[in-house]
Amino acid sequence: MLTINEIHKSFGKNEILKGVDLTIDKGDVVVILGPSGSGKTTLLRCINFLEKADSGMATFGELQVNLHDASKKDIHNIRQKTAFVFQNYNLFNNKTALENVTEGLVIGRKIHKTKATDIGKKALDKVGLSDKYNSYPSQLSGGQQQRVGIARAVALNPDIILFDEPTSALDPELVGEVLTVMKNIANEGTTMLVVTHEMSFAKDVANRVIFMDGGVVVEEGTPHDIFISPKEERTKKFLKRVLPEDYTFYI
Amino acid sequence: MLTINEIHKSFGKNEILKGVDLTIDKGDVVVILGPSGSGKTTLLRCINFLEKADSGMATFGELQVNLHDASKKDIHNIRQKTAFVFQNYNLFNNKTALENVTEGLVIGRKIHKTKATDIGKKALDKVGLSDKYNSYPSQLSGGQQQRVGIARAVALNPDIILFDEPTSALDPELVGEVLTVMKNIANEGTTMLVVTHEMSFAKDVANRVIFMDGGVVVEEGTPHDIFISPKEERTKKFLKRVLPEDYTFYI
Amino acid sequence: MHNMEKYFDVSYIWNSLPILLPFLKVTFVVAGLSIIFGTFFGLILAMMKLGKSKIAQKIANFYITILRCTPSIVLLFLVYYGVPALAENFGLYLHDLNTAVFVVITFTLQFAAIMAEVIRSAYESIEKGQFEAAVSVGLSPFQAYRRIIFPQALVVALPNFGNGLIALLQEGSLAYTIGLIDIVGKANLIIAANYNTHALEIFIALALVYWILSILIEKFFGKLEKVFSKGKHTINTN
Amino acid sequence: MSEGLNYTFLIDTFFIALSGVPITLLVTVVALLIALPLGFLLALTRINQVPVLNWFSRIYVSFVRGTPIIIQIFIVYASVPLILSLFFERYNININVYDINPIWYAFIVFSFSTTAILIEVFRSALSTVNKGQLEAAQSVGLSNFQAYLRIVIPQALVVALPNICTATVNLIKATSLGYAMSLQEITLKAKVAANVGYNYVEAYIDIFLVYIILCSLVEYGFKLYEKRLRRYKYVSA
Amino acid sequence: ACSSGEASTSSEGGDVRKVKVAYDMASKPISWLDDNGNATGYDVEIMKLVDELLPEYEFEYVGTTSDDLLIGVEQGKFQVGVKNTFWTEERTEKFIFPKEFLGLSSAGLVLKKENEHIKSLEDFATAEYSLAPIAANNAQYTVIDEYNKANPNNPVKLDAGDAFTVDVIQWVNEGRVDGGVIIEGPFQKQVLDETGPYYNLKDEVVYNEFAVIKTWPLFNKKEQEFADAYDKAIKQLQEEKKTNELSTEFYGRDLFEVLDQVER
Ligand SMILES: Nc1ncnc2c1ncn2[C@@H]1O[C@H](COP(=O)(O)OP(=O)(O)OP(=O)(O)O)[C@@H](O)[C@H]1O
Ligand SMILES: Nc1ncnc2c1ncn2[C@@H]1O[C@H](COP(=O)(O)OP(=O)(O)OP(=O)(O)O)[C@@H](O)[C@H]1O
Ligand SMILES: [Mg+2]
Ligand SMILES: [Mg+2]
Repeated sequence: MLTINEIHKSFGKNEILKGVDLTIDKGDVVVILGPSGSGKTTLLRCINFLEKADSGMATFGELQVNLHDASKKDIHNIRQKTAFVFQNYNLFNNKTALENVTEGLVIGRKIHKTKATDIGKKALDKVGLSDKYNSYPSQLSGGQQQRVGIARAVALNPDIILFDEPTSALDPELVGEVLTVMKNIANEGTTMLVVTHEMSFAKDVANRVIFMDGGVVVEEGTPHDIFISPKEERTKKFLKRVLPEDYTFYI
Repeated sequence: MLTINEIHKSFGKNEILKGVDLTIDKGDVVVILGPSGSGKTTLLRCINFLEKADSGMATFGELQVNLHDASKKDIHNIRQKTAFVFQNYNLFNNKTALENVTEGLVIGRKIHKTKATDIGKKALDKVGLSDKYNSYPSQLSGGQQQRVGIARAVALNPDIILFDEPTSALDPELVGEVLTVMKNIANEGTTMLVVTHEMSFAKDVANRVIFMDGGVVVEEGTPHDIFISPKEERTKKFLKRVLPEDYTFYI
Repeated sequence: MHNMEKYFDVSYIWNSLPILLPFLKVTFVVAGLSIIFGTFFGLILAMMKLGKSKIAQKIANFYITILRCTPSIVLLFLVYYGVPALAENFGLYLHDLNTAVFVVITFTLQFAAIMAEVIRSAYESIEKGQFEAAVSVGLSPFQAYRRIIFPQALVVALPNFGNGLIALLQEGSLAYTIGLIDIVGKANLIIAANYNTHALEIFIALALVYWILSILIEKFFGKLEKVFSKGKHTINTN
Repeated sequence: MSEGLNYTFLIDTFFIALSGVPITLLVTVVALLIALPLGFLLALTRINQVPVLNWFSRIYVSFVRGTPIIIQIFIVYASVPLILSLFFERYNININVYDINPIWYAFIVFSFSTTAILIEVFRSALSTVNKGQLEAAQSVGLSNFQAYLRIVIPQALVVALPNICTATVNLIKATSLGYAMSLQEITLKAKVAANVGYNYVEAYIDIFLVYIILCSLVEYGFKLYEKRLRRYKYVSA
Repeated sequence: ACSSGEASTSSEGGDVRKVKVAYDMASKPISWLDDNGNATGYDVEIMKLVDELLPEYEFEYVGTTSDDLLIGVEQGKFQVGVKNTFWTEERTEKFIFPKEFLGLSSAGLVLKKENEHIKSLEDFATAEYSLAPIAANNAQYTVIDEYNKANPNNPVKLDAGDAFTVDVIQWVNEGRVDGGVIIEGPFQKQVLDETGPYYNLKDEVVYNEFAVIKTWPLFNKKEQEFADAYDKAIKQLQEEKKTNELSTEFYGRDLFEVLDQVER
């Protein structure tokens, strides 16, 4: 459904993405792992045109777009097919939870307000925030804010949702609620591309895991392939660091 | 070596600490666990007089102090015997790593500058920052900053070091380096009181684990007691949340 | 005590107030126009500063530096005499214009420099993520500015805008030096009519008027900020 | 100007205006020397909510911020001698109030107004220093005073510096109103020179130039100093 | 001309030229803007009479500050300006001084009663007394300055200041300064007039005239023709003793009586 070819991106002299390819099928849940600075965020941002790639192609079903010099219309089209969940939520501070969810529908998609409100409420219900429609972001906990962020993405009914470390800004105790919501959405068959450090999520939910380092895809496969029998030395080293042997304690 | 009796503390109408008792012997490494808001931080802050308790006694070897109305001199004495490692490091932004470590020695303890520099360098060497003496906090990674924080505490050669979630503000990848440093210090026989969510640390290093909830100590015992066979329902529930069964994946 | 009694007569304060207050109208009209034009011009300057063009940035910065360094009284004078003289070179005859026009030009120039900084910093205080989130849910960049960035930047800018306004009003008190009869100008006429006697009382009356005015403005902007800052300071309602 | 500018006068008067710079700077420096410590102390009273002083400084700040400085000048210039002579008379102090050089009035007025501005500057600067800094200092055994002196103030100063710079530039500009109390500064000197032949336009151009030069230099100086103070904020790599 | 008798001047069509007469609106009793918003004062009233005699001109009075008046006349914003101006050499480069002066001004020293013996600037300077600051654009400043230039060995201490912050009578009386320069008219109205604000000081301060000085209207450099017309009119007014009347009305004294002693 989504194919990315040979994406390159530099900041100044630093080449961050050195030709990344990626294919995601409908219903896939793909998790991207990789050390800090390996270009995971940059990749996601390029797909959504929040960053302009130096070169590369994206194919979205019929739609084929050059990531470097897409027209305004193409950008708009791709953004209609994708949704982004940010690490630090990026909820609209001046809008209530419900308004956050409906904003893109009413203004971006020109859906009628009553209908949008309907969709918005359903999306918020789905993430367990039926009682927070009218709360402003500042009145919500981090976990609740991120759930609004997810509802905002889900409500757009995009072909694919991109998640950039959706739980890493949360207190450990709040991580669970967001992961649960993400699992539910995945189980409904939503296509998802997720950058995360939550190994449990990768193991339980992903059907493919991609390991990136230094701006290239080092290895990819099923969670079992990557976690239990990684082939590449770099992958092994990384997993050793983030999954200390100590974890065996909790048998 | 340190005994705390019946410490009470309210913020406004909220009673946060409802009579907490605590005994720590020389060389002990005590880990405090508990859900958010249970009063762990407040307890540590009261011990160090960063917060004034409503009532309660602290006994430090010979020295017995009322936590509510200690004299300036007593406060000074207790602060000489303790050191604090903060969650978000709280390094002095306007001082280099080395100056951070020596500040308390030179100004607080009136130790001669050359001697203090000597002690400071040794402390920084111990946490693996021999090459960062002259770096400012803004030039250090989170893990390095927290290691300076630990060096600053160690250099004071206190009877006990209080740690308040020393790794929770760190990127997952940087947690390891700080925990390693803490383990080394513990192995040298330093008395430590540690609030942390790092179960692996509790298991490997602590000789006692205290579980707090709602401003009281619910249960305490060896790591094995608490993690494998907790008695209280509240403890079980908490552990289930922070140690999801998923962890069994990493056998 | 005799000195005080001889020269100081409180009744002059009360008696001058009803004569002075009607002239606030002039003060308000001049300040109001300067604010409208100055804000608009300031917006352009802020856009120049935030934009990509290095030359535009340099020009904007140069302009702001010059205005920041020029005392109002000097600027007033240069505008009042310089603008008609310059216009003459283009064959325009501006000497007949009302003094108030030059006062408005002066304070428009000055207020624009202040507003440029206020607008820029308000804009920069809004996280980039707000814009990114807006376009990622399908808003056009213009819609993102209008619906997400602008309302939030407005809240940040409000207190500084209020401060700028108070500052403008005070600098405006110097317009009397080029002959504008606003409240200060009228005060000077009163004093002149008294042969320069009892000036202190009239000045005190003036100070009172200005003080009360600025307190009102501050209160007003405090209220305004509360109204606009929905979702910002409401944590305790949870 | 329809007659063209008198360039000889323009150049001569530039130097006359320039000769007012020392007085302008003297007033500025004295006002800052008084206002910096006083403003800082009063800012502390606001932050720590010291009962009476807190209110006093609030009203004081409100008045100074709320009234044009020219009116403050008028009031001080007209009233201080009256009040002082009353005071001297009552306590039989044998000083002739009127021997006081007008520069003293300038010191009073400008310290008075700058202090109020700096109270606000320091108040907001102090509140930007994380409370954790103070706590960390206490926890390594520094006294409250030592903690402020060595940790909090140096950091607050960096934050305050741009605002102190603005206050200084505004102060320099405000001294141009010193003409109202016969202060022999830039503006008055140039205006007196202009009176002989009524060359006002030239005089004002000179005044304009001198202020631009003076204020730009001051701003530049502050920028350099700020760079030095901020060195700990720069991330090297 | 604003002819009171003739029904309409507009019949004369384009011949009537409108001119702007600037006056200092804060210089009572020489010229000021009164409470009803009308221009008045000695200088203004004379110009009104001049206007009546010049059918080919129509005067419009514009009140302004003294700085603005000078620059405005120079730039041509105003054709003529009155503000009790004295003659100086430098000023003739910027303005046309007509042949005939506008009025006379008695300049003197305000002194405490006990200093009554100070009769001249020489006396004042010799006593090393302090003088109240004078606005730099005030003609009085020039007078003292000229005295100082002429007597470099015995100068008066001269400071520039601002017009409305200096209340000369008060300053002298309370001892803030030893003396101040003042025009006789204001002194009359403040101290000697029974309704004057400082009538209570009439026994404590004195006015000692040191000079009677001619005052002039300033014409824009291009207005020679207008200045000539003015000369004709003012001559007639002097002959009709109109100037004497107004002097008495506004200054409380007919200064033209001492015209023969006037040096400048
Ligand atoms: N706007 C930018 N300008 C310059 N460099 C940038 C910019 N954005 C990112 N980088 C650099 O690109 C590199 C990759 O960043 P990216 O955020 O994609 O990494 P990441 O894999 O998401 O890391 P993390 O796990 O820390 O989020 C980093 O070295 C970063 O410093
Ligand atoms: N200064 C304060 N004023 C008012 N309430 C406070 C203050 N400090 C803490 N509290 C409240 O006290 C309670 C306990 O806080 P504390 O920080 O001790 O919890 P904690 O166990 O450390 O939690 P966490 O794991 O989130 O750090 C919380 O409900 C908090 O809101
Ligand atoms: Mg990232
Ligand atoms: Mg805590």
